Amino acid sequence: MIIRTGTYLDLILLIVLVVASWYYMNKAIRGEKLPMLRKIPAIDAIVEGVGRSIEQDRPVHYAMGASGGQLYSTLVSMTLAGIAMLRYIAKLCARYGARLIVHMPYQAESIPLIEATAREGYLEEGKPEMFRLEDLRYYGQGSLTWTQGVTSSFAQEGVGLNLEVGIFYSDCPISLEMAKIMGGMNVGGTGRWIMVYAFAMMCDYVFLGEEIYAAGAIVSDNPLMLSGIVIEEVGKYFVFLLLAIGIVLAAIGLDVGTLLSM
Amino acid sequence: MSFARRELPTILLTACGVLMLLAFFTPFDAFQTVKGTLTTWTIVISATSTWLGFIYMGYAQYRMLQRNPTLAQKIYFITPFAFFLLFFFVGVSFPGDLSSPQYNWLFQNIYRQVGATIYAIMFFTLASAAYRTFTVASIEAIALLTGGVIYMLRQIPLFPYFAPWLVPLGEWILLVPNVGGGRGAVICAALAALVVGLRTLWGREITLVEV
Amino acid sequence: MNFWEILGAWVGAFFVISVLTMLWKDNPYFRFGQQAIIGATIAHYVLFNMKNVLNMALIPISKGNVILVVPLILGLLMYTRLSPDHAWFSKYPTSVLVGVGIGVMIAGTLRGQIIDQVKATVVDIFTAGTTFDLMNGIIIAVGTVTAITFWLFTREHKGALGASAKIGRIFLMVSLGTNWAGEEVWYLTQIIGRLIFLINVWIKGAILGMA
Amino acid sequence: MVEKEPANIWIKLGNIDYRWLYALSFVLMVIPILRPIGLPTLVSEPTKGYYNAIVSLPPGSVVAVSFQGSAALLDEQEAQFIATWKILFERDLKVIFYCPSSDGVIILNEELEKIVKPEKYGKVYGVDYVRLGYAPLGETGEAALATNIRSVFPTDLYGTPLDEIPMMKDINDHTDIDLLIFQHTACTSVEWPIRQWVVPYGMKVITMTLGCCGPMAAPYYPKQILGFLAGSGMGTELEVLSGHPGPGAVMSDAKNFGVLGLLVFLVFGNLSYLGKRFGRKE
Repeated sequence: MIIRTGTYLDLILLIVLVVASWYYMNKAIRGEKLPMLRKIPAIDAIVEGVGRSIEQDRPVHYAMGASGGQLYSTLVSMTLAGIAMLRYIAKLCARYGARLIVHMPYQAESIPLIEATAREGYLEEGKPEMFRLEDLRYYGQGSLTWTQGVTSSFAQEGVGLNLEVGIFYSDCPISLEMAKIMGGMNVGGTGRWIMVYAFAMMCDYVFLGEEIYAAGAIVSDNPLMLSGIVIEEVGKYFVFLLLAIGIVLAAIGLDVGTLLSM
Repeated sequence: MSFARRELPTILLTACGVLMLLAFFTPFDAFQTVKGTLTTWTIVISATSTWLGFIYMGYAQYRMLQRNPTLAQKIYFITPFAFFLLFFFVGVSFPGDLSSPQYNWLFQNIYRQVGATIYAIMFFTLASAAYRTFTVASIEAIALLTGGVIYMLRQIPLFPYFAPWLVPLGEWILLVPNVGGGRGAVICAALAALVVGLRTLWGREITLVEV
Repeated sequence: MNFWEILGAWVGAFFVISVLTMLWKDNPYFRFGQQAIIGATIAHYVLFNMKNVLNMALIPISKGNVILVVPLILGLLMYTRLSPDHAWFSKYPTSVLVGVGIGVMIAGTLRGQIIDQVKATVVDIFTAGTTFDLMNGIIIAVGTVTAITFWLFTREHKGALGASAKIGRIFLMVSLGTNWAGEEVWYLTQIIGRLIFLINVWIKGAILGMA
Repeated sequence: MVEKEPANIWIKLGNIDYRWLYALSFVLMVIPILRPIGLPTLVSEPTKGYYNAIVSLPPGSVVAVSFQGSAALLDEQEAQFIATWKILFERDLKVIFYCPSSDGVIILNEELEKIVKPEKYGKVYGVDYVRLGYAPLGETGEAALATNIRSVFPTDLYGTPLDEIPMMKDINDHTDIDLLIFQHTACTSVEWPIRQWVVPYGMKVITMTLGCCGPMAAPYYPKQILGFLAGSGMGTELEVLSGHPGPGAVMSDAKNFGVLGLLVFLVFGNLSYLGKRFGRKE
């Protein structure tokens, strides 16, 4: 056999997504209209937060998580979502003239990508001279040193908007709560469901779970990225279909557990 | 030039991704070998790049000192380098390197001890967040409050002693509504991650292409 | 307690208390501890990775496994980021890492986070032994489906979809509350563990010599 | 003053400085550490099952302990460990310890040499208990162990071949073992002994794990596993049940107290919300 047993269903799901990607991305390239997207309030809140930071003369803080630079793990997509948001916030800060402090994750291999993205954001707005390398902060390995560093930075340099999007473990509750206590405005989210509660409880505006990916696409304002949300939707309907088929087959007495393990 | 700057890295990325997928979907040994090699490579690449963090940390600290050259700032500036050197030299100069008792002493008493304290701080931050948000303000907030308080009380020894029903109720909340909601969340996040992954393999993820 | 144990308790206590003062407010003692920990953790990170480079690249290369020069060079290319003119070279190692990462991610996500979740939802309903189990299975399925509808972006949440998304939101909130409670009690154990260290090991043992 | 502006109380109640909450929790936690109180604990069914599985063993039975301790997570489990070792040593049982994690060897060493001290119970190394040391087992390793201990551990921790250890002469696979105590710190690992020991051989298994993993173990009780301990709370229960007070008692007291400050503030927060809301309506 060419296909390993036990991966048939995986392959079918993958093919569904590939076909959907191909169809909708071509549609986007041709400039055809995509279905309308539901508003995510947290996106507007980012602009508001940047404005607030300028009014109060405080910096904007951006973080992808103490361990948010995972480029070669199963969480790589979340890193990319964080990078997409970094580009957006860098652009906003360049446009309105706010100071941006980026708290980098401990994975040193992600630093070139982070620096390039932040620089690119400033460049796109035509203000590359505003980019300050010393505002990329690095704290070493472990969520403790990272949260300590972030808190210390909040206390000394002030915190206007604190935007946190990416991979978060036990590092987010402290940094979010400290920003809140020091009078900052929190916006953020993570795709790791187990930590979403911290964002839901501590943020003024939250990206619930998957919304970080959708938000990354919406702020990019690029039709190709936006088409991704529609492609996901196809995946969700496929999941509904799979559930329905599974229930029907189980109801007529087939061993669905084995069937779905194919 | 543009090809080497833009297209070639994308081609490299796609090739690596497709090879990994072939190793997953097909039973051929050749792909398994390639997968093993690539996995080793990623570890070597990331391990080689570790000094970057040190460089960026040093630069940020140096600029902070430049802007604010007080005595206190000078002490703050020297401290990380002093501790870096302490750990580094203890780590390389005793027999057994990182497993030497000397390094282990440093590791246990500074790194681990302090690492555990993070969780301690977390207790307090989660408590103050609950004070702020666990109100009966809306049906969603009530759901949050109920799930949180019941499952918390179930885990504190004293409360089940006086109210034994907390145990099955707490467990039910954890295993039924929590699993239901959490499962939907996991599926959606996974689909979104897959779409981002496919787009990147396709060379269409603008976040990476344009940089 | 011998000398090193007593010193260890003092050093540990020094840093634990330094971290805990963060809850009160920013202060020089906290900042000193924070700067020291940065140096220590970077050193630890660098040391471990240098050991990896040595064991996984340099030693095999010296034994004739020359192909490992490639990832080593790719890793070194990361440092071109420091020179603005050559920064684009760092796209190559990044591409390899992301490519492999996406391969790993797709392979791991399809089964574990999507198909297995669907399977568990169906199987729970049909293997239920009692009416209670059956009811729980159905509640989980409802939670899963409604939670997914909450994340449908291309339709306005009105009518049936609106109601479903609303129910999904309640499931999600219960799940968030439960996650909070699980973590809160776990952190409570940790803070008590630190306090036991400070009181029993540091104060009673190292200061009062009672241990 | 206060009577004139009732709304102010509600607002104040909702805006107390968090540091009061922190300070209150601190004080409440420190009290029981300085002076343990011994608040009552309900002994749950899985803990009883766990305890009974050990005490119901006939004299001379062989118990294998898979000990995957993790130093960073010790606070959560130490009470379970120490109580279990004491129960094992005070009975006429033969105990085999092996560690699928390197931390496990160090923790076990500390606990056996400094706290429990088997010789106090008249137990002799090599006759009444054996330590096999560390091997990165994983699920396949646990399976291999069930069929042939010597294939995984040819020698004990100190390098003595198993055949030269009196107790191990007749012990080599699952048929010679009467009970497996499986300790794990990854929640899904609970399935390993079930797949490798219970399903194929119908072995008796009990498990020890973290509090957060308890719900994952619960579905297997009491059919596949006879009992389980999850978290320091159930460690305390075992201490109570077996009459060996230990670190769990202090931990439980401090937990009971530590959470009170938070509960008080939750009530404040809600009173403030309700007060503000109904204050506005009037």
